[in-house]
Amino acid sequence: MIDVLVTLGNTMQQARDEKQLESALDAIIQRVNDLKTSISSMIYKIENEYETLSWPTFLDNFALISGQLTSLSKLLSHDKCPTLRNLTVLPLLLSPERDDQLAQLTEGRVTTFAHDLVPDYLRTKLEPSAESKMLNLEHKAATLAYENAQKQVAAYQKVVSHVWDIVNKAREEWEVESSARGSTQQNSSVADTHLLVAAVGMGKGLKMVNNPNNQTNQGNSMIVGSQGPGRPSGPPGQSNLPPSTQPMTMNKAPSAIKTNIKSATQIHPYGR
Amino acid sequence: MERDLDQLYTALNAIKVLRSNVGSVFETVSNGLRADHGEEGKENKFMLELQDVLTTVNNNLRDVETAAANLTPPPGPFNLGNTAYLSQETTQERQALYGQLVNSYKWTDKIREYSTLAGNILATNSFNKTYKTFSTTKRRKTQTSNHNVPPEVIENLITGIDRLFPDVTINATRPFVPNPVIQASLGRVLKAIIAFKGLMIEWVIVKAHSESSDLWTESRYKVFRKVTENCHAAMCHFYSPTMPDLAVRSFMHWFHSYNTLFSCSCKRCGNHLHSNLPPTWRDLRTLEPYHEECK
Amino acid sequence: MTSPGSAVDSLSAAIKCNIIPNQEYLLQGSVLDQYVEVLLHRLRGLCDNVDSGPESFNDHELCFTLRGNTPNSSMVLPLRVRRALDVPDAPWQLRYVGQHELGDKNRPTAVRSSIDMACSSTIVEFLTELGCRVDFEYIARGYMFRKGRMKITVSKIFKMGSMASKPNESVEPISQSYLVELSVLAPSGQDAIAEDMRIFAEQLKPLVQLEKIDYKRLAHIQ
Amino acid sequence: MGVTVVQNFPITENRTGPSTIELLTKRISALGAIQQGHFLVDCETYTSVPQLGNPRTVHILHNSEQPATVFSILETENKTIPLATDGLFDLLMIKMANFYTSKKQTKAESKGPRYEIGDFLVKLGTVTVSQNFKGVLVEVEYRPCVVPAMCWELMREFLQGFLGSTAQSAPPLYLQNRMQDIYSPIDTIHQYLEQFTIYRKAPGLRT
Repeated sequence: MIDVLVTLGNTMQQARDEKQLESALDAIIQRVNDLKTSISSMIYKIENEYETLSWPTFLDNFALISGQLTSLSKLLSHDKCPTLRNLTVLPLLLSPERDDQLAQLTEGRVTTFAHDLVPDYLRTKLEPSAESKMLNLEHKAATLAYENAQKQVAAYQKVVSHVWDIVNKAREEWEVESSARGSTQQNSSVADTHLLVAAVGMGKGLKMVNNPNNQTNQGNSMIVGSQGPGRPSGPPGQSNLPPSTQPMTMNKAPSAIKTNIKSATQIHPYGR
Repeated sequence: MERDLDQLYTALNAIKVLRSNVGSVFETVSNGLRADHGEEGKENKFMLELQDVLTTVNNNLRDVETAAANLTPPPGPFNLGNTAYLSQETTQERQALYGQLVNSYKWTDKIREYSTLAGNILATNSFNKTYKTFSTTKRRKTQTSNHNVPPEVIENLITGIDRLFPDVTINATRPFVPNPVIQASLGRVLKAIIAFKGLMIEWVIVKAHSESSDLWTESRYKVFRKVTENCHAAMCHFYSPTMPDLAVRSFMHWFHSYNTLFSCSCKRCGNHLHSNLPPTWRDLRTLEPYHEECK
Repeated sequence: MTSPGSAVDSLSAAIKCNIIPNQEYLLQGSVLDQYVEVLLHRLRGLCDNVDSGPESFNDHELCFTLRGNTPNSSMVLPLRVRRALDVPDAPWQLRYVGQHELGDKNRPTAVRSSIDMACSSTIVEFLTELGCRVDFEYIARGYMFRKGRMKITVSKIFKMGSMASKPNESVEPISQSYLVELSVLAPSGQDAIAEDMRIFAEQLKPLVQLEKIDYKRLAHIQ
Repeated sequence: MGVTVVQNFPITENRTGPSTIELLTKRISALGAIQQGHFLVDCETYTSVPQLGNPRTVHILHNSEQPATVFSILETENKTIPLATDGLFDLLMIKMANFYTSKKQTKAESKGPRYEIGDFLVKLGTVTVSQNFKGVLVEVEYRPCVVPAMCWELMREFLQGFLGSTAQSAPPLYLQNRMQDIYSPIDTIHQYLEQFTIYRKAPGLRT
């Protein structure tokens, strides 16, 4: 981190500017420190509490870090923040000796401020090898024929637009699906629920009298049972059937059950 | 033939001599210079000795070669039977066959001897385990093995029994392929779980219908425990090594007589109960019911 | 060994200890036929009997009422008999189901008193001679799931067809939906289970809307 | 569950209930029986209220041999229907109080010691009807056998050896029509109900 041993190269700035820079740097350092502590605490958690760590807490931590990152980048792009790009970091003294203060500041990561480390830490430009590669490429691009370049660009554009189409289509599908999932009424219907519950609970639509197909009534004794439990006002006369006819209609009752009883008694509960 | 053998012996002898002399060559070489070679020219003396021995070996080798040349090669390959496979396992230790072969040979030899003796004794006493007599003068039937038979034979036997008695229903299960375990239900009286070993009845257990059909736990009712005991006795009684299917059939016939277990009274005392048990014994020949104490 | 107490004594002791499961906590809903596979799939993931798969059933339910000859509304006793058509040897089930209680809004489930018992197959003749009349009957086919003490049934309700003698044939479904029920049978006062049921029902949304349904209001709708 | 016979043991003039039980206990112990706990069979009878039409009677019986089961026998004019259910049926009967009412004074029960002797199970029951001593019931079960016709002779022999001349020579009335059927617990319940009905009708001790 570019937090220590910073010498400001531009002495031409006014005192006000300097003060502003000071406060901006303080703020940045604080944000960076926050970020550092939350990253280290997350690493600690992953290393030590991986058995008990739950996915939600892990995600919480992650959200914290990303929030800190956002706030850091906001801070950097803020108007009040001086353009750090215009400032230069200049190492004044290099020494191969161990620097305890530096070690303490960097939590033991950097112990010496020597010539072999400084270029890595204070680098603002690309590595020379990368730079030369860049140069090569730029050179190549410059020498390319115009038509060739045009052709390649066109091909590239084609590919990109194709991918774009695919992604768009996928998004559309996904949105349709999620909107479909959002509407509950498609999976169940309240009317059906009520119909089923009323049928099972109170026999609505199941009672034989209600059956439009009148042939079904023969062989059923349910004429008597037509009154639902919730409808006491049903015709009382029906249940006053003379005793002689009652068993008859009853015997006719669901003959299926009768036969079932017989077959069931043949199966002896203690049989082989 | 005689000549062949003689030549074989000569050749073998020649090999033996060759081997022993080769052995002495190695002995000489390994001993190296000895004290009896003296001080002077000991190397020369040793060389001479070695030469001597080597010459002997050479001579012997020649002998072997002539002897081998004299041998007539066998006309075809030897039929060694299963022992041919012995060559495929070369280490003696891992085979450990020789001892076993000798033992089993002795064993079969002894069995032969004892069984002839036993056969003689039993023949004089005329005690037969089955009521059939087999005249020894008749040409013997081909021996049927009774513990290693094809499953179809057992299957046929079981279905045969099933058809024989209308009130015995048989369910067969085969936990181990050739050896079925059958559950024979005798009317509404009892059920028997019978384990077969080939055509032999290996184990019988009698239980109430309501009890579990496993082969090992005995019935919780005294009467069925007693019947189980008697079934074991009958199983041994009917056992006949020469006619295994007849043994099973006669056992089932006897077993079938238990369908009157609760309803018949004892033939001797005329009572149903004796020490709170019905007549649990059935005579092996007449199938008449008796109490354990009355038979 | 002490002499056995009378059965009535032990029953009253059991009532006193409140160990008899006589309350049914109930939530009901439905799912359209074309989505039932999705629901079954989800239930398989949520419920206990994952490895054995859902248990299917094919039951015939007869609803009886016992009432006096005089038109007296208070003297009505509803009784239900259920038998498995696919397992003829299974015992039949006799059940008394009491009034539906919705309770206030804070109560997550409907509660009704319920006495549930196995019985022998003579039950239909017994009830008929006892003076009960068959009110209605139907066939429920579907699947049963378990999750702890909770029971989830997804069933298709069929009306008995014209041939009452052959309950397996000529039946017609009464709607294009499956009935979904979530229930627990527990001793009275164990309201904590209702909360568990609410959470479970929450997990089935929006596929199925499980809720307590007001029977009184239903009687007027049509 | 084996074939069971329930029969009354008459009490002679000079004996009381407990002394009769004692006599039987002595006899059965002499035969080698071992006591295995106690037993209880009780019976309560409910009758239908007039609003329900033709009169019906429901007998609810419990047997300690099948402690989780409630047996009910419904009697109408021309039919008798047995039913076996879980113990919760008692709760249902409470719900039915509007339709079926119990006559408290008819609550009958038979309780006493239970003996095992060989494969036989012997129960010596003291019968009370609404707390009044009514007589002695002897129940004998032969457990290995499930068909009454097969073992009736055998059981009669046992009963004679144990009860002497008072043993009945014919099977109980209820069993006579079912000699070839497979015996089940409800059959025992029927026999008890038969006996209890006689006890209830008898004014004093049954001899």
